[in-house]
Amino acid sequence: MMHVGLEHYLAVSGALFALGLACIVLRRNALLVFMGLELNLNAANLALVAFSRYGGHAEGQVLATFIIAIAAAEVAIGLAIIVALFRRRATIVTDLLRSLKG
Amino acid sequence: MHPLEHFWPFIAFGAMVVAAIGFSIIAVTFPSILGPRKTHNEIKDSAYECGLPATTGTPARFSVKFYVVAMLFILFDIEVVFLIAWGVLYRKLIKPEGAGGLGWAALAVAVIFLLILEAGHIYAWRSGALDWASWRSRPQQEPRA
Amino acid sequence: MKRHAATTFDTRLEQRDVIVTRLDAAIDWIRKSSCWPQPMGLACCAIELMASGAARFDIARFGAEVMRFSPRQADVMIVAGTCTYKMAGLVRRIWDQMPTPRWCIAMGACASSGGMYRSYAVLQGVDNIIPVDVYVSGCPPRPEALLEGFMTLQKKIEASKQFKNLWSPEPAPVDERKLKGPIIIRGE
Amino acid sequence: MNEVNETIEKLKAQFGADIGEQPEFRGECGVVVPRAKILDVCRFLKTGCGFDMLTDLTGVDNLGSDPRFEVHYLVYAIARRERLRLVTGVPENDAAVDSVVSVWSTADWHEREAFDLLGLTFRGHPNLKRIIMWEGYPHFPLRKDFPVAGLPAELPSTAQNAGRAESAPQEGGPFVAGIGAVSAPHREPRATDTAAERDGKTAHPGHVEEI
Amino acid sequence: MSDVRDMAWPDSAARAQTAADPDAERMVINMGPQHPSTHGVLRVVLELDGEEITNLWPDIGYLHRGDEKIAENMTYAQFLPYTDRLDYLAPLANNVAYAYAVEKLLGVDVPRRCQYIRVICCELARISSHLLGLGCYAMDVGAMTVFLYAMRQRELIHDLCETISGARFTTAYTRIGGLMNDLPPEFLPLLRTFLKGLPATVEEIDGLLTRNRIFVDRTKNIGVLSAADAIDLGLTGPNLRASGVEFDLRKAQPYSAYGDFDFEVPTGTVGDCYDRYLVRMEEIRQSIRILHQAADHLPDGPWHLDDPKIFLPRKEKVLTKMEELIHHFMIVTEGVNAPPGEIYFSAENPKGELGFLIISRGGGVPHRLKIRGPSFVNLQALPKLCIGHMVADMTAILGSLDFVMGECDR
Amino acid sequence: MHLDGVILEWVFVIVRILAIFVITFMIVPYTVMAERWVCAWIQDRIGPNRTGWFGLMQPWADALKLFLKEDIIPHHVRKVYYVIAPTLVFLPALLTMALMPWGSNLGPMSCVLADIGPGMLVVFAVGACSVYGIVLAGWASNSKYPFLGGVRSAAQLISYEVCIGLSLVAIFMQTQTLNLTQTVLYQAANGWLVWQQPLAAFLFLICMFAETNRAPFDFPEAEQELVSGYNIEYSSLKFGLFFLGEYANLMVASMLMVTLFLGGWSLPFAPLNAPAQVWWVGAAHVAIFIAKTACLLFLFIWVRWTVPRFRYDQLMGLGWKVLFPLALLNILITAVVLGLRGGA
Amino acid sequence: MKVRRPKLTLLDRLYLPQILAGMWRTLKHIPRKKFTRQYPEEKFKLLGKYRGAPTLVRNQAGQVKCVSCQLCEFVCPPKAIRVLPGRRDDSAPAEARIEKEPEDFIIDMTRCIYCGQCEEVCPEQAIFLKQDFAVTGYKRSELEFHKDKLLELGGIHDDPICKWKKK
Amino acid sequence: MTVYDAMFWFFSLALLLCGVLVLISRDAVASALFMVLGFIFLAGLYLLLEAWFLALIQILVYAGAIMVLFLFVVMLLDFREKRRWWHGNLLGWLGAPLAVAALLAALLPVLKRAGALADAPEKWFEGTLENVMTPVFTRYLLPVEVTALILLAATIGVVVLGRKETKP
Ligand code: SF4
Ligand code: SF4
Ligand code: SF4
Repeated sequence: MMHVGLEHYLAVSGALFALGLACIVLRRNALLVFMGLELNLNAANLALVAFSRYGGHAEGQVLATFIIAIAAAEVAIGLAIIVALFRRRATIVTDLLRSLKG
Repeated sequence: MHPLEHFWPFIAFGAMVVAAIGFSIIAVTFPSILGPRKTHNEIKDSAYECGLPATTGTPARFSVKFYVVAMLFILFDIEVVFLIAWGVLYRKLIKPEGAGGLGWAALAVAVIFLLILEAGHIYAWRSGALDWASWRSRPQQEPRA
Repeated sequence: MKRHAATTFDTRLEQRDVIVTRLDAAIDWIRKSSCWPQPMGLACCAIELMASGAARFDIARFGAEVMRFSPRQADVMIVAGTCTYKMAGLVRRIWDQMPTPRWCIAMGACASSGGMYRSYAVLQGVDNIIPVDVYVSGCPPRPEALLEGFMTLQKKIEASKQFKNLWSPEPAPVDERKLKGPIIIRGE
Repeated sequence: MNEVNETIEKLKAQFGADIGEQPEFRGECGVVVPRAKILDVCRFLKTGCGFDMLTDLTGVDNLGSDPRFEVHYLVYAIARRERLRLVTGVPENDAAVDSVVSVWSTADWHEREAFDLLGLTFRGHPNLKRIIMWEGYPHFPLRKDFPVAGLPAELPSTAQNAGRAESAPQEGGPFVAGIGAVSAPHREPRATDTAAERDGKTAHPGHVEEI
Repeated sequence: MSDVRDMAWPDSAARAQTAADPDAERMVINMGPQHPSTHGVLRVVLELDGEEITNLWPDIGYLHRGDEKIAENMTYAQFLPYTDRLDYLAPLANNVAYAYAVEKLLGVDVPRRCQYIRVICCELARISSHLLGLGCYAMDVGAMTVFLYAMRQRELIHDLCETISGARFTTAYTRIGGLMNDLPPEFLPLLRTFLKGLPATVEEIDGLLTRNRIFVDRTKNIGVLSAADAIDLGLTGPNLRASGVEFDLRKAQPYSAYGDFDFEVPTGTVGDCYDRYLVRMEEIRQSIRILHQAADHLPDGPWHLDDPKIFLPRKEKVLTKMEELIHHFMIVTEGVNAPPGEIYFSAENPKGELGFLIISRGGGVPHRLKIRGPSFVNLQALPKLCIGHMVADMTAILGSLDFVMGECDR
Repeated sequence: MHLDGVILEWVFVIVRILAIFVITFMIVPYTVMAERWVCAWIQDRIGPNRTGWFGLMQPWADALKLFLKEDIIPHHVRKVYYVIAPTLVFLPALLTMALMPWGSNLGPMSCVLADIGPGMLVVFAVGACSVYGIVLAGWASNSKYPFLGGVRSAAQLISYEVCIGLSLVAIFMQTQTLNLTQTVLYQAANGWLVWQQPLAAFLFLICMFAETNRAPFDFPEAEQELVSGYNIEYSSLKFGLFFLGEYANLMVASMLMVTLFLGGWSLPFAPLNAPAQVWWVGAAHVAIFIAKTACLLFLFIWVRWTVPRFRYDQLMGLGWKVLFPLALLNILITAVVLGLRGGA
Repeated sequence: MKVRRPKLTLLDRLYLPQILAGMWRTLKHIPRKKFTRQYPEEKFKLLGKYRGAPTLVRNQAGQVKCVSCQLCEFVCPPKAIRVLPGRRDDSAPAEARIEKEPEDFIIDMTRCIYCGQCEEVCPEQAIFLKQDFAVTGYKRSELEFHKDKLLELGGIHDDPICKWKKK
Repeated sequence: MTVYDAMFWFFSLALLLCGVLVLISRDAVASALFMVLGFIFLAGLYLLLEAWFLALIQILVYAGAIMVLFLFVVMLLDFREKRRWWHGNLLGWLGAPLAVAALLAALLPVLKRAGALADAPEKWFEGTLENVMTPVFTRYLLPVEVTALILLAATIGVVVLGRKETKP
């Protein structure tokens, strides 16, 4: 069996990304959609870190650091919106939000 | 190729995690083995609310302030992470430029960073997001005696 | 201080397996040494209950100062005060929410029998709704009397066969011969 | 007690012959007010005479006389240290008085208590419910025809497993109460710990021993 | 399981409002009757918005023992032990108030020594009650140790009670027309030692709380009650005085020997929890003053009425003389022979005005005996004080109101 | 690494894990007892003295009692979460112990189980996860008092976490490391950090009071308000775990304080100031560490029985409006001073 | 008199000085002599004329003093006393003859409130509240004291006025 | 298989399992908790990549902060879906495989080329705090300040959104 290398990490990252995507597409609960988004971000991070490590440069991890920071901001705002919406509409089912839109 | 020494502390830590989880499992399951058989009745299974049946079934929602504080926490947590990293590196960064540092620019980075975030903090403070009390509990002017 | 006691100890212990006896003793010791009260303070007696927790009497010496207001964590319910009908349901409810093994001390006349309140509003003794293990007479009983009641309860726990009963939610059977009341302490 | 008399004079001037007077007893004066006027009198006392505090309000059951009930108001003027009692009769068939909560808010619980224990109604009370006994208690305990021992009643539904309210055993000496059974286990069933004890003689437990 | 709120206080209107409010982040929570901060069996139903109290319904009656009904069925003397259990933090003071009420009904005055002793009783009771009140109050805001220090001094008061009456707590010390017995000789020295030690404890409590910012923040401007509101709600005692109304029955209608003593009535300015605390602390100090004076000027002479129709004759006489024996029997079985009439007597108890409204139709048994418990009235202020505050403030407010369910529910 | 080297390491790991369990389970029960005794002494009482010799067996009786108690799992709770919550309260404390340099070294064995490079980050990370236990307990109990208690506590914990991080930045600036062992060595060489960073030490101490839910910040269980907070519905050993976790957290907090500010296992006297060369110095280091921890535990207990409790909003205000700016200020001052000194 | 509302000084407002002062206060208690009276081990004196459990006494001649006049039964607020009147047998020596003696005398100790009224009203000084401050039992029936138990607890009372002697 | 490889497989499989469980749990709280667990395993992968700093930050920020907030919201909004999530979600069921397939298609070439990178051990990068953050504070100053600005914006947004609205 071959030793674990960059491609393994990328594969895991890809699979994680796919799961996140599925979560976004399949789940109706806005919170779950959000979590799917987080999974995606983390998949990206994993790829970045792996690249950085095997590529021998710092940039990947630097970028990952920034991504984590921005993700935090995004989560805070996103959840704030969800809470605000919930307080207004008492539902966080995305379908309903969609229906509000159109 | 992947020297184990690097990971050694983490492996030890992992061992501790395993041990601790093992202990927890024992602690959680033992009383059900050792203690008296569980009995159930409607009252025993109901929530304790000072001796009366619960006034409403599930806990209701509560003040949005708790969310706000949690959200603010996330944001400031990031700040803390950056600051910790900066703090650890500070003495290297502050070295004059010749010696591989940035000189006072190292401080300026953090000061600007902090100023921006402090603006947010002050904004939250001013707009009352950090206040729990309503107007009545806030200290009022003491009446002149 | 003189102790009148009706207890004649039957020295011929029941012919039981020594190990079981030992285990019984160990479990009895554990349970009697760590009796966390659920202070069911209903009226005046509650003040003496507080007093017995305070400096002069210090129920902490018995390890019983851990007053748990949550019934889930308590071992012995000390009913201190007048239990009215309006309150009866609550007392019973809290009793029901206590985990076994559990005990109950009726502190004072009101809790034991209704005391001086033979009236329309007062339950005539909490033993109408929950099984009482120890009655402490008095109105209110002195904190010393409560401590004595506590020791009386410890005697009862000691006299119970806890080991065989370990898994049973029922109260452990008690060696009745060891439990002869009343215990009367005369002061000077 | 001049001041009190002054107040009574004032009242009489305001309300005329409706105001009756109780004989002075131990330096206390009482004014008898007709039921219909009580709210006006109270308003007048508060605004016109400075009786700013309602110390107490209570009902009395004079079973056998007519009107059966009385409501007593104790009002107090803090500044003048002056106390006055108002009494108003309430007949049994229409046991209702005007509520004075609008005059003194302290009357709230007092009136509820009178309602609870005596069954008097107070018209215009914001929240006339039982306060002492539980909601759904069928009797009015302070009425004279209600025995101290109480009558059986259902407990509040919060008390699912505490049985019902029963009459308390009444025991008395030879001068007051009737004959009880010989020993407590017979008088008070709970005092019996086992059925055997109840049937047979009560055990004579415990002998004294020095230890 | 049925909806409890049927039994609970939130009435249907309030419930409907809560339910209908779409923005409701409210929850209804039940505090008590078995709760560490409701001092006995008060039950409070709270409606919370987050941590803030938006509505509140006190529910009392969990300690209703039927005292008034019982009183109608026994002689005046027999009822005396029941008064112990009204304000069970200050049994001595209740005994005194009740005895004076019956004496007023009978139209008799007790001798001066008896009056002085009763003053001593009242003030001891006041100190003991305030100590416990302050202790519980401190405990409610989290300072456990203060409570224990207060209890320690209370123990000494219990010792004093035990010396005079033979019981720590439920003293039943007064009798109609006198006392249970004269002060025993060892009492005054004991009292003096106690009075010497007490200021240190008061100072200790003071030092732990008064200027401690945590405590001050918890109490200052919390539960403010204006003087007008306090009067309107019928508050009495320290709670009324904290709102700035100088009303103290010991001054307003000096019963017992209170006219003879030099003391001051402390009043507050704001009417918040802090003022209530300060007023109680000051009252303890004033009581110490009164006790000193009473101990120094305790008159000699008889300590009970010498009326064989009111006060039980001396035992020796009962044992030897026929006439006394008959009086004895008469007093015990028929009670004092009260004239028909109606009186109201109130005394300044630690918690406020404890009043007895006695309606007599003659004979030894009251026709109606209404007890005006100060706590019953004081508790009415609860919604007014609490709404708009936080849950934690409620415990502070409850502590500062210092109520006793015994006299609230009777 | 040679194979026998690996085996030796594993032996050390196991020995140290056992040591950690022993230390925890000796210190924690007696911390509980110390609490009960000290509180009794402060209150002129005696405290438990009837169980065993001077009451020394009391904690064991209590613990065993909890073992033998009926384990109620009421029907209304969310069962899985209800069961795991107590362990989540206890786990973080135990895990933090793994990072604690509770001695220099005993012979060839270093006293840190996991001497992770950025150890403080692990402490932060593990500490951050301790919120879960309380939140879950409150929520899983599905009843109001626990719920309120849990939420309050969670908000309190996370608020003060920010302050903890900020207050420690200043000392990281000084020591230039996140490693706990290095921090201790730095202090051994340069003097205790509490003298160099008094403000940071003070802020950290306050935060520790808040993080461990000790008076004056004991909201989650503020008995007077919430009966006993998030653990109301818990009985038996599950409650015991909360209890244990609470005191284990207390112990860990004290140990952190000792490590970060009070020189860890070192004492500023010649043989004790450097990592041990001989076994008895190593033992002395362990003893010194535990003694320092005990002193801090006493402080925690002592404060609890003296001061009143804050109100919830005051507590949050204190964290966000007082400690937060103070910590920032401290960082700036430190930065300027260090900058003037010209960095390293 | 208005109570003084102390204004917090700047130092007070900093929390710490007051907390430290408080801590000093509490610290001083630690070495102090403890106030606790260790109950079962440590002896203590009941003060005053302590009102413990009511008991029946005999006179010097060993006779039950109670004449079952039932005054105590009447007065007892919780109605804890039950007297069953009975006649004394005539075999007693003439100078010690008292007409009546209760056949049984029951005090329900779970009811008794130790108020002392029975002692106060007894015209024969036959019932006394002794110093029994703690009465506990496992059953309610155990706490129902009958005549012999009460007499046993009461013992002999030296009566200065020997009423019975005069007869 | 070396220990390293074993660890990798353990962590990555556990991570993916957690991901799947996040996706399929009916209970949002369970989803959130599995997410936390997943992040912990992800941190394990970071450790294997010798990204020490990032691993800890991952736990600190994601597990310690972000997921706490998620949990808060999930618990406290306490809403229940009326339908199971897999019912009547046609669009999702059609879209998901497509999306995943597209993703994999895009990823495949990268994966193929990745093997080339893997054989340069001397160039491996160790993600210590110093290695990662020094560039941040020297080369990437602007992004740092921009991050601060974003955080500021988020703060303001949170405060505004969290404000108690007056009754509509
Ligand atoms: S027994 Fe006496 S002291 Fe105790 S509650 Fe009843 S009346 Fe009060
Ligand atoms: S004890 Fe005294 S009062 Fe009672 S019946 Fe006997 S003689 Fe009469
Ligand atoms: S002491 Fe009081 S209660 Fe007890 S028997 Fe005598 S009169 Fe009755």
